[in-house]
Amino acid sequence: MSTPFLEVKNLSVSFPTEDGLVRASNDISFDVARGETLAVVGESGSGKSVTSLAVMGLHDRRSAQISGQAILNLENGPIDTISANPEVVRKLRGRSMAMIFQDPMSALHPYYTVGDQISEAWRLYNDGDKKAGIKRATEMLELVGIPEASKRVHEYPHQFSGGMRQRVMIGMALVNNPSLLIADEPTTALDVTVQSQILQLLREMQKEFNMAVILITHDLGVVAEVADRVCVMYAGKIVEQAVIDEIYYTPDHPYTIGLLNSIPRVDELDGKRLLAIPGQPPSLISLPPGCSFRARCTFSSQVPNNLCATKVPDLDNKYGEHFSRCHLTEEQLKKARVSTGAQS
Amino acid sequence: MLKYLARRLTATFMVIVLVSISVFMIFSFLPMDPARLTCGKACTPAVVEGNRHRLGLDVPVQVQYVRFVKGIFVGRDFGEGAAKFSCPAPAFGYSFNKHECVTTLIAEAFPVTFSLAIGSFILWLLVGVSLGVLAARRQGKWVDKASTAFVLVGNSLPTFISGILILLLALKFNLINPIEMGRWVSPFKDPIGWASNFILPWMTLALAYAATYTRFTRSNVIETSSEDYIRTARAKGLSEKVILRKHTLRAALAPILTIAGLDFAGLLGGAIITENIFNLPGLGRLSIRAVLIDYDLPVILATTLLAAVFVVTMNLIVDILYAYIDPRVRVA
Amino acid sequence: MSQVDLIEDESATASIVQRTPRQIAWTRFKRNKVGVLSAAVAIFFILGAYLAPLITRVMGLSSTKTYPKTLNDYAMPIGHAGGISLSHPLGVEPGAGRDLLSLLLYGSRISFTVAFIVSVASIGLGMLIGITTGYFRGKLDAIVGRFSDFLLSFPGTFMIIALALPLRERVEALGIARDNGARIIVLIFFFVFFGWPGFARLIRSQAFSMRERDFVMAAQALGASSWRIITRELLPNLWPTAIVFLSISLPGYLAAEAVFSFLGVGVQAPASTFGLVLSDAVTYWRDDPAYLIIPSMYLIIIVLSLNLLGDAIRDALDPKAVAG
Amino acid sequence: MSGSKMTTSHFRRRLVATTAAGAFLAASVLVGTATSADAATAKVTKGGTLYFITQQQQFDHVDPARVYTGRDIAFFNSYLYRNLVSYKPTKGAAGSSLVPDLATNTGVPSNSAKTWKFTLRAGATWEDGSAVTCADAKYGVSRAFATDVITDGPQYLVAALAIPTNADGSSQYKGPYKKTGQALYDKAVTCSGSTITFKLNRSFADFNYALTYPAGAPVKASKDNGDKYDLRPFSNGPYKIATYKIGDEMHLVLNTKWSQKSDTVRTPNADDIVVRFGLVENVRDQIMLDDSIPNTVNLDGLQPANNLRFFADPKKATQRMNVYDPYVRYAAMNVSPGHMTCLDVRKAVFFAMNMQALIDLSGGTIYYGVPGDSPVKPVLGLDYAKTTGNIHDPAWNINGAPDKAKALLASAKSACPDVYAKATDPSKGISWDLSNTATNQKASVLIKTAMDAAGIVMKFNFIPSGQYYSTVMDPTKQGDISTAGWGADWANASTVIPPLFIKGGGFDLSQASTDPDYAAFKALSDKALGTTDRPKQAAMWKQLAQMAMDKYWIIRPVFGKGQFDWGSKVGGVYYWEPQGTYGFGQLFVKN
Repeated sequence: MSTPFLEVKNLSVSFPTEDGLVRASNDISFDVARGETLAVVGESGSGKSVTSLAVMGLHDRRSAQISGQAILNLENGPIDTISANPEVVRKLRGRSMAMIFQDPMSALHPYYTVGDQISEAWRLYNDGDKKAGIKRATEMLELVGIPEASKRVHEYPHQFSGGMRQRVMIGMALVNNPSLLIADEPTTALDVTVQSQILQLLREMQKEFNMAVILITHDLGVVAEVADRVCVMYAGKIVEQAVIDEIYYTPDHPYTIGLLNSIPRVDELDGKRLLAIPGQPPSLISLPPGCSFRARCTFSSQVPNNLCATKVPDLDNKYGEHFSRCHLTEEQLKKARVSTGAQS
Repeated sequence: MLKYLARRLTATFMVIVLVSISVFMIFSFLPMDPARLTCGKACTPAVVEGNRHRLGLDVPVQVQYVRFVKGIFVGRDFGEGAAKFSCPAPAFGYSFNKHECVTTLIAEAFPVTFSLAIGSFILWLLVGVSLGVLAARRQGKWVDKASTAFVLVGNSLPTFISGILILLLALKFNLINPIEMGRWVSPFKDPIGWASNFILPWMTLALAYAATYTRFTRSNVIETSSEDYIRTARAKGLSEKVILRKHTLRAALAPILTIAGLDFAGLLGGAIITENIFNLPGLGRLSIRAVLIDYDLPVILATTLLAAVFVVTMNLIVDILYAYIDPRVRVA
Repeated sequence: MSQVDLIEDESATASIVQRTPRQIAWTRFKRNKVGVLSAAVAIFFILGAYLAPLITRVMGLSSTKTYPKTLNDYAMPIGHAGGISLSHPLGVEPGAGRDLLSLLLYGSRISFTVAFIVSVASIGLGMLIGITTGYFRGKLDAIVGRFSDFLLSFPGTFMIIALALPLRERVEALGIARDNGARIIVLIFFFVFFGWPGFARLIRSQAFSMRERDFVMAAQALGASSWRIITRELLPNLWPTAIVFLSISLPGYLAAEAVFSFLGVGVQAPASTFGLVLSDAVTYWRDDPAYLIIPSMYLIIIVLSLNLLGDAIRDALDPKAVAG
Repeated sequence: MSGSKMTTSHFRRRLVATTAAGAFLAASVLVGTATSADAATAKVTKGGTLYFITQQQQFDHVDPARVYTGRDIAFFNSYLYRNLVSYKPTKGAAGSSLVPDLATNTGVPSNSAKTWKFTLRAGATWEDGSAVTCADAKYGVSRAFATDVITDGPQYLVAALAIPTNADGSSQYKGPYKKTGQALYDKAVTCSGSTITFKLNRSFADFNYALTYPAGAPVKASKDNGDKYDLRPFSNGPYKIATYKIGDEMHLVLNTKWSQKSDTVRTPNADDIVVRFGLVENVRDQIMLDDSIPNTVNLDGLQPANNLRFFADPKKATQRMNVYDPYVRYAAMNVSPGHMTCLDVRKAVFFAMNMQALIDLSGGTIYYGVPGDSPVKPVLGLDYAKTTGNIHDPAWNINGAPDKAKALLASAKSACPDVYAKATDPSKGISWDLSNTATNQKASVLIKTAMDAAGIVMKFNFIPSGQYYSTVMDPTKQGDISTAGWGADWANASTVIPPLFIKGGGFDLSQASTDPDYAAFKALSDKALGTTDRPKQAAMWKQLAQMAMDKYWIIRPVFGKGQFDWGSKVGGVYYWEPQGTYGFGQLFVKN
């Protein structure tokens, strides 16, 4: 694999609140290369978005405590977006790294035409008048597959459908050929049919621009379509990280196993029950000692010495590039996969 | 858009007609007898009757209303014989207390009230909005705390206290020319005289209103700042300055427009307390004196109606402006 | 309050406290030092107002008695700062020589009573009309909507001034009340008459959107009656709005009552309210400034504490709203 | 600033001291007065601008036929319009004597004073240079008959001229605008050369006093524009109106067509006279206290607290005067059925009253006035006599006599149970009308305190000050007791007793006509009006005053005082007794 474009090292984000320190993401490390798609998966509240926003430098530094590194390997040298001057980071946004968000309904400014909004992003880094900006915006709209782009460029967000709006968002994010695109649940708010169109578009765009893509989602089904590698997050920590096939075929963490079991599969509708993971994720303010998934884990009793309750498991690579954070032995995990039907 | 405008205009017109009828009815059926109240010192039944005729109150109320409306369009004659005279259209009646057509009285009072309203409006918007934005940007810092204190004081101080305190302080430190205080000076002839005449009342009103606007702006800016599209703007790489100016403020200030429009309209109808404290010959003083001192019915009717017209018209203007600012409203 | 910039991690906070909204509100409120302090101050003054007879009796004072010995030959208070003494802690009123503390205690009682009744009544009316029109919509909504537009376009302050006297005469002629009783009734009537549309509008829009929410839809699907939906589903969700509105309108009406008696259309002597005392005090500002300053401060402290309390309540009930 | 603060004149009409009684009264009445000696000693300087300041928004009226308050009469008579006769512009009792003005004499009565002749002097001109003619004088008087245009003015001329009346008492002549009954008027008032003759319907020995009112001043018919004439009357005096804007200012400039030769009454000193209206009370007082505009005359008087301060300042000694004004302030008992029909209750209210506190409230006996014993003020020397009873009753106490009041109430309980019940039932009570001013608000407190001590339940009806008199003069709206004030129109109690107590007299707030003893009172009053023998008439007025006091139709009269103040550069100030105000004509601006 080529040099990663983004290297995230020991990234932690926490928020001081009235009730205590919320450790939203904790000691996160991953990397992603150009042309590669990394999926970050987890329930809401697991710290996916917090992590990506930290990479983008979008947290309000007055309310968020951030430590660790997020290094962008740019042509003229690496920059750590966590420690760099906010003004330097700002100038990377939109150009070197871009982001699209979950709800295209609210992510576009309701008072400006889509053309204005795309043109604004382009003109930030390119010399050109308004007219040139609109021309560029029209090209982008055509590129992301919006019909009658030259007419619609003058329309307002509320005049677009959800899927079309997400296309606009993608067009806007890509207008300056960014090297990294973070897509934060880009399809969650959309119809299923539109979802796959958007994912298709993302894939095309990735090829076209040779981007590194981080796809944040809670939907493992989406992951299967586009991702090269997967990071599974739980309660602010990465619990498992591996290439896509290994995640699907040999999940190494009970939480991943649980997630996989909760995906409805078209090929297995023959009366097999969907298995939800019981219980709630723990409070991020007072994480219990030991494994944070313990309370919901059906296998924790198999670990001797009550280890799950006392020691936080390390993120070990059990084999190759497959990391997971669990006290269970490989043998026990194999059984677990079989018992829950995750192993097929 | 045109259809919407036409519909709104009709509704506005209907409200004005309704208000005029109800104001007319309310004052006609009051147990007050203007003929007697303005009858004077040698008041005999014959004089009261003559007075009633003079005031045009000796005919049924619907006839009075028709005369009133007709006067607005074609003007109106008063008096008889050699003492006859007329008020040209639009005539809202004649004040026998001030010996002047009501339209003239209003035309003289309006610039005063308008000056008062526009000046304090600009002052409170400037102070309120900038303080609100500043407080929102510097949450928890001293600017925020100072503005909070300002808001609290402004909100808790009724204008009749703050106005008097401002006046008394100005008197104490000889900041005003007492004999010229409150006199109307045209801003086109003597802008400095005009402004110096209005500065204290502007401050009084601005203190009361700016507080509300600071509070409102602050919470709107904070709320808007957490909108997704602001995050989008930030993700685009826009600088904070541009985000604030172009993205946050436009969305945060749009709702303020509605309140500002109504507050402004309310003031145009006459800032009764402020005008009286500072002796400004505006609509507020005209109307309150017409009610409490002279019981000058034509003036009462006209000023009440005018105040209502300001409110409904400003409502219309605000709605149109809002549609201009927020494209989502336009399709409706 | 601090800014919890959790973006989409609401669940994180939600999972921290598993308490009822009321408990959450209470906890939040208790944590707000300014709120607690202002509540204490407000309660102090409210108690003062309603225990006025007791307090004055204990102090050996009366609000209706004059103390001629405290005044000189020109009816100005003898002594410093408006005649402040052990027996008259806030001094005496020039001219008539009544005890200022008693006047303010009894005066604030009238002000509080008017403000309470008006706030509760206009909120009650606004709630009733707002929910009904917001929930049932249709023709009723259109009619009530136009009517409140019409009311809102009326110059209310001016109408109150113009109509207070004749209406009072009506009230007296009907034998409902006399003198200040009638004046208070008229004032309350007007405040409520011009006050409800604003609140009804707010409630209407909330009821309107709530109508489309899942829990109401669910109730409708289960065949619940409109009455049941309104009382069991809508009302409990609207009461925080009502409480917040109450806390905002209370100091507003308190000040409004003062303004109208200042203008001479509210309560009149021999009773005494803030407006009356202050309008009188203005003429003595040079010779007896304490008589202007003390009642002003008294009123401002009350309004201030109620405003602060209102903010605290709003913060406690609606953490998303950011107080100014 | 507020309704409660805006006051208009609480009193009507004027008071005149007779020449005969003047000497005695001037000494006894003007106690504590610091009258300016400027008029006599300071050298009069010409030129400059004289300012007048007032919180009023406008003069009640400017039209000569409609002006009816002493101050405004004095003001306009000094500057703008001339009457046939005038009061002598001088201080002291001499000021109450009549002098010829436009006429060459003070009138020649004949036919038992039923015909009066005045001859106009030559040389008097209007501001356009045209001569003031007899026709102008005749036209001026005729305007008072146009009651649908000319309101508020005195009705003496309308009532006195020999013109038939309709059944409702209104004149058959409707004034010069409608010209209805013009022939009747032309018969009653005739011009022959420069001599004007008035034919009256009764003997009117002091008719020439009635002509000191501007209502008798000439008006040039071609300049009369009805209601609008109230904004800019055509001048024949030393000044003319340059501008008059209600709520702002009136600016008078010298009338170049006026010649000193034709006028023995007026001496224009200042070049410009500016009246500034609508000053906030605090601002107005500040101007006077700081002397910030030294060439200013205060038309209003100061607020009580500031008044005390101003009068205590030795530096202001030559800028103030404190005098008995023309008015008697009193409380009228409404004796009509359903109201205060019970004499004992009326007396109880009187004896319960704490007059000392009420007087102190308004400035004490030095600045407000002293307890009086008659509706007629002592300045009307001929017609005033000390009465018996009321404040001379041994049981009376200036601080209130609650025990006496209780005793009276006790006797009322059996004599008139219904009024007693009303006076003592907390749910009913006696209603007292007051104009809504800050001072009255406090007065009500003092009254209530005193009444509580006597067991009388008193309620107060505050009426917006501008509507006070028109409200209480409406019998359907009048309460049980109404506060009022009255001053004689000229030195004859004929301008006090009948207006106050005779039905249709114009100011009969006591509704005395409903009293069982009214017939006797009316008979005597009518007899007095018809008596031309002045001492005999005076005796009757004294008797009538005693009757009114014995019946307690009015209670607690106060012989009022007034304070006047002006800036350090104003000279020539004196108190013009008959008008109860400044002698405006002699004011000047010091260098």
